[in-house]
Amino acid sequence: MAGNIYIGEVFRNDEIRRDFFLMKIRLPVQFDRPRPGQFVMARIAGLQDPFLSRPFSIYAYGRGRGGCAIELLYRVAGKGTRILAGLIRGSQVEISGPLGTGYTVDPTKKNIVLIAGGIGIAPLSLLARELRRTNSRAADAVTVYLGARTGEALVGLEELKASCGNVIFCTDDGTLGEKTLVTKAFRRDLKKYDPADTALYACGPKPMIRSLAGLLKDEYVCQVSLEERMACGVGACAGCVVAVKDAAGNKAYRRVCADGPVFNLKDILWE
Amino acid sequence: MAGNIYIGEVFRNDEIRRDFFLMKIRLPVQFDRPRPGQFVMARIAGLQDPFLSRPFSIYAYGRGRGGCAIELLYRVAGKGTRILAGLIRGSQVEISGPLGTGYTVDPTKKNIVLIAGGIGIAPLSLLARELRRTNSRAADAVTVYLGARTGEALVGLEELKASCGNVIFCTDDGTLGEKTLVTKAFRRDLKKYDPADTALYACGPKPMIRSLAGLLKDEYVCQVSLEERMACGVGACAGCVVAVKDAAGNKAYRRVCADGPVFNLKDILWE
Amino acid sequence: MKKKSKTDPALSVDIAGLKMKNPVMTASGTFGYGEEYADYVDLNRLGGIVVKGLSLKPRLGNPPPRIMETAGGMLNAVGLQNIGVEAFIAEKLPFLRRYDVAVIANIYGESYAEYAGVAKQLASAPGVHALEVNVSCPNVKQGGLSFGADPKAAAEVTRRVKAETDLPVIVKLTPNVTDITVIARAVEQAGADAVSLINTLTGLAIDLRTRKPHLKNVTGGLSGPAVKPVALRMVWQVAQSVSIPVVGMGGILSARDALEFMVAGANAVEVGTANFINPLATMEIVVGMQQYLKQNRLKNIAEIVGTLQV
Amino acid sequence: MKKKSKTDPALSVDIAGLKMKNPVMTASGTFGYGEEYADYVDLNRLGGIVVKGLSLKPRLGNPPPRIMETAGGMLNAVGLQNIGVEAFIAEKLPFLRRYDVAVIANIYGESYAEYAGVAKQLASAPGVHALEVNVSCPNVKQGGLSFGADPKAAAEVTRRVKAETDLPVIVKLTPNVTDITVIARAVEQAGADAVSLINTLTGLAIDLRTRKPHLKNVTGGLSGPAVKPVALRMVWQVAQSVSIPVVGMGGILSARDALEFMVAGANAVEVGTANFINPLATMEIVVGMQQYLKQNRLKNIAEIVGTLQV
Ligand SMILES: Cc1cc2nc3c(=O)[nH]c(=O)nc-3n(C[C@H](O)[C@H](O)[C@H](O)COP(=O)(O)OP(=O)(O)OC[C@H]3O[C@@H](n4cnc5c(N)ncnc54)[C@H](O)[C@@H]3O)c2cc1C
Ligand SMILES: Cc1cc2nc3c(=O)[nH]c(=O)nc-3n(C[C@H](O)[C@H](O)[C@H](O)COP(=O)(O)OP(=O)(O)OC[C@H]3O[C@@H](n4cnc5c(N)ncnc54)[C@H](O)[C@@H]3O)c2cc1C
Ligand SMILES: Cc1cc2nc3c(=O)[nH]c(=O)nc-3n(C[C@H](O)[C@H](O)[C@H](O)COP(=O)(O)O)c2cc1C
Ligand SMILES: Cc1cc2nc3c(=O)[nH]c(=O)nc-3n(C[C@H](O)[C@H](O)[C@H](O)COP(=O)(O)O)c2cc1C
Ligand code: FES
Ligand code: FES
Repeated sequence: MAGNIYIGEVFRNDEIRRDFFLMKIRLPVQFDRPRPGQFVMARIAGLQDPFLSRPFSIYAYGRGRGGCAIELLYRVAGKGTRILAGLIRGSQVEISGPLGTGYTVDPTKKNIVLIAGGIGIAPLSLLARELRRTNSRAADAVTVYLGARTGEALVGLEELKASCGNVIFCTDDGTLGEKTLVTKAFRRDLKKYDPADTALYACGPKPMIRSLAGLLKDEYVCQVSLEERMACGVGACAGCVVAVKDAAGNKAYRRVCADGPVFNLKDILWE
Repeated sequence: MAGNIYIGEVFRNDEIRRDFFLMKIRLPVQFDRPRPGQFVMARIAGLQDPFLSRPFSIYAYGRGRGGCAIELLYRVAGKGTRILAGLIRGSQVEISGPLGTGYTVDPTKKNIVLIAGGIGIAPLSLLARELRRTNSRAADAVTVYLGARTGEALVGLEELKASCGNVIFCTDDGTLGEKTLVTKAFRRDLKKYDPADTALYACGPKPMIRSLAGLLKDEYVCQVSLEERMACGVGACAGCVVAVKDAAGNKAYRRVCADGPVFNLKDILWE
Repeated sequence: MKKKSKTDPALSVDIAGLKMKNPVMTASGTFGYGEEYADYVDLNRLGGIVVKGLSLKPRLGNPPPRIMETAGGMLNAVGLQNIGVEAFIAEKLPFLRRYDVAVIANIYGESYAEYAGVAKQLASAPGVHALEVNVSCPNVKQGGLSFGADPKAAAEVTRRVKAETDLPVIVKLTPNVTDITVIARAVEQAGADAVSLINTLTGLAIDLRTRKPHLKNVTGGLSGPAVKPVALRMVWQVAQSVSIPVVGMGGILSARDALEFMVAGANAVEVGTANFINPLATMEIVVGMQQYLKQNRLKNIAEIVGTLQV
Repeated sequence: MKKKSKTDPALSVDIAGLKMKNPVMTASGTFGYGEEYADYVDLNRLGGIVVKGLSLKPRLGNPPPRIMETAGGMLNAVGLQNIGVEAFIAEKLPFLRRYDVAVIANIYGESYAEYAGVAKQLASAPGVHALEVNVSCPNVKQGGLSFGADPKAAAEVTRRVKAETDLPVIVKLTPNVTDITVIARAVEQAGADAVSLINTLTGLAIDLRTRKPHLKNVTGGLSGPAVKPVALRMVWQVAQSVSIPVVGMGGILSARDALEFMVAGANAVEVGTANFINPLATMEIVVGMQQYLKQNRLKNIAEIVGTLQV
């Protein structure tokens, strides 16, 4: 079931790195506690240009007396995010959510491995924090692989270090951490992770997800969060689909917003 | 010839009465000194909703070292003006102008009479100030009739009192000044004004202009400033026309933006 | 959940036998099967729900990307992905039956026989109150021009569907034609109980960087406020040329928009793309219509239908 | 003022004999007779200026209001107010001749004879480099359907105009048709040297308060970014169906938009409504095209024409 719609108030909106912003939004207490991997649709009420709402993963969530707050970690990619970036404290933003399915957490697994590319850190960071909040043993057992094009784009690292046992980070150009692709860094360690006792969670650009798919044997279960352009965000328009193998092994299109954004990597069809 | 286009900076934007705003905009020194009755097209750069620029009379003009400034006096009428009203000091606004023909001032006339309805005071106020600036005798000879629906909408009065010899003001509901229509107040005095020695200038809602047309014998010359929806503001689209009698006495459509906004009241065809 | 919500009799309409508590319906393809928006919208307060277009067999739909934002609107090439009429009846109708709302099944076919087949299955399905026939799909036999662009084909589809059902049949017209009134009259003569319009305008968006279309399907259907002037014009034209009821849509965001369509001649309206940008749009439109009636001291919404003064 | 401005040979185009220093023209009806924007735009830097539609005699045009803003665009019903072809030649052409820019006379008629008559007068007018034939006007004899909606009538207009002049003849197509490629092929066969598209989509806007149309003429033509997806689709379709050059327009605001039209198959573009909201639009588009060529190491703008990968 879908979430609901609220008027949020911008509490902070800081450029933490060039073109990367962290926005904290105050919401009424009715806003449901999100599961990691869930997202919101955001828009500026009354503004018709850009026309559609924009989807953002929930990066952090907190609850206090009389209200709650979410944080979005976002990169300025185009018109919509540029307008978001211009909002000052006190501005209103329309938030619909929490939406989508989110990650299914299995704390019984010995190894919990997160693989994040660029802004893909947003949903995984909430996952890491929720693991720590609900079960600190699991959090210590978490290993994160975090990669980005360049050091300037490697956001969320401090947060992760605080919540996870083991953080491995790298950049394509070597300006921060090791100079390698995040999937390569992960592959190097792959044999350490027993398929039966490992839960993998990933989010990042399509090429990263695709190369993960090539890397992982069928025994591994890897939950990936996908991105597609969205219109409704609630499963009503069938605009945001991704091709998957259905239960019978046939090709089907699934809605990223309602059937995802988290999918089993094995199910995704690369065409 | 048309004016040109500049990025202006909002210097003040105050709600001087409920729904009436006074915006002062700083412009580069290249912005031509406007003639009273000229106007600008304003828009917020990059914003496509509302789509078209909006025309506003120039209410005041000043020039200093390194730049100049104009003031717009405007009423919140719809989407465009509501957005203008929300601009804070330092905001940018795209200004094209000064546009249109403006009033032709004949200081040799003994009586100079301005008749303004509501926001129609905007161009006439600049006229009054220019008369004082260029020729203080004429300014003392100026009589202004200023009317509005209600006292709350009677703006610009103090300014006028400062620049004109004689200000008569009234409201439809009697909340400020006399309870009468501005055209009625003017009609009462009409016989005082010898057609040969009187220059009349008017701006206001269509019904006011129309009733002036009914009032004035053909001997009077009355310059009226008209309003029509505009697209280009420079005479290129023929979107903003008004029906007039041309020199040969035939019906023709004239562009309010380029052939006006100031017309000879006698020429206007009421259909 | 089948509770009668407080309704306003002044808003109730009867579109060729389809009785609704108000003239506000959701447009096909923009409101799923109703359940997707049930957290946002009290379905009991809607006039009608037009469900996603149904075909005889489930359809995969087009490959992604399927949507793209444009100035004041969007393009879609969903390609009529749907679960098929059987699954609809078995899996989706029971949910909808729990609500006191008219359910209109939008149907679709690639041949006359498919249209007839879908109509037949729905004819006896409990909880379906009317059919809306989407004739905008390409007529494969006729070289890909849509059924709805050819008065003869549109009339034939109408006849075939009418032959299968006693439900009110609303034929949904495409705007991608030279003269929409010709098509409207053709389907009226073929027995359509009402017409609805407009479906989407065919458009294209290009990604300059890759020099590829933004939609995998190349072209898509344009909807949203950008098309509203075209939709209003066509509704006005059609309302003057047929005597059956007209359902208007195309870019409706607000009660004001909806009322403009009714002034142009629509007896009811559908709200499509607006749901995406404001899930509460339909509710706001119902409330706005009530306010309008009150402010203008009108006894019934029907009083404004077709009152455009030209 | 006839000074050669610094031009970039990589941008120069030749549309069926109409040579221009770049593919950026102003669209008819949106740039007056050139002089209105001369304070904003260096006319020498434009590829071409298409002037306001000319008829045989001066035309009053429609009563106001003539324009209305809509979502992402506007409606106009100027009704082809113009000074007539004679006054154009006597009063407007001398000004335009002072500039090093292609002048395209947009012409218009209510009968075949009027089209031919206007073309004839312009054929020998010094400083006119091409004719653009607006066939979107209602064909009074054919019940008001526009010349451009009927392939036979559009072809006949083309033949009649071609018979009067050796200037390149560009036929400007209306988008209000079921299949624009049929019309495009008809005028190509009738001798058109090029086609341009799209003219405006017919629309309606209603003032709910008064229940009157916002335009006195009731309907008007929709233009601006709202129509861009429809325009791009039609340009792409037409470019594939004819072998004469195509001039694309409809909602172009930026160099990016203009280049998308060229990727879709346009050999040149016209910029219309954009002039109203940004008088510098044409200049920015020319500069943007230059930058694009440089960034993509292209030798000539022609290299991108029709390169859409589908
Ligand atoms: C479930 C989900 C969660 C997301 N979470 C985040 C997040 O936490 N932080 C973040 O910065 N971004 C996130 N995104 C991506 C974000 O939605 C897009 O960057 C944003 O919509 C771009 O809007 P824009 O108007 O700035 O750019 P546009 O001008 O619309 O587009 C700029 C570029 O971004 C691409 N783009 C547009 N929409 C999407 C989309 N929905 N998904 C992917 N690419 C898109 C376009 O194709 C184009 O290349 C998420 C997307 C999805 C679907
Ligand atoms: C030459 C000229 C000078 C003007 N000077 C001033 C001024 O100094 N101060 C001021 O407050 N207003 C002035 N106006 C009117 C002003 O342009 C409109 O109020 C404004 O465009 C409304 O924009 P909006 O988006 O707020 O309203 P919209 O939502 O566009 O419309 C609200 C209402 O205003 C009417 N309207 C829209 N545009 C115009 C227009 N161009 N002229 C008249 N009515 C219009 C509409 O029909 C509607 O009834 C002037 C207009 C012209 C043509
Ligand atoms: C994503 C999407 C899917 C649609 N699917 C259908 C459909 O299955 N059948 C149909 O008849 N119309 C379909 N339409 C068209 C709408 O029902 C409606 O006619 C059109 O969008 C115009 O209305 P709007 O501007 O309010 O959206 C679809 C529209 C959209 C945006
Ligand atoms: C105010 C206005 C007047 C127009 N007049 C004409 C005309 O006289 N002849 C013509 O062929 N097209 C005319 N057009 C259509 C434009 O030339 C162009 O085809 C259309 O506006 C689409 O382009 P755009 O979206 O860039 O404006 C006019 C358009 C506008 C907005
Ligand atoms: S965005 Fe509408 S179904 Fe996913
Ligand atoms: S607004 Fe274009 S001619 Fe006046």
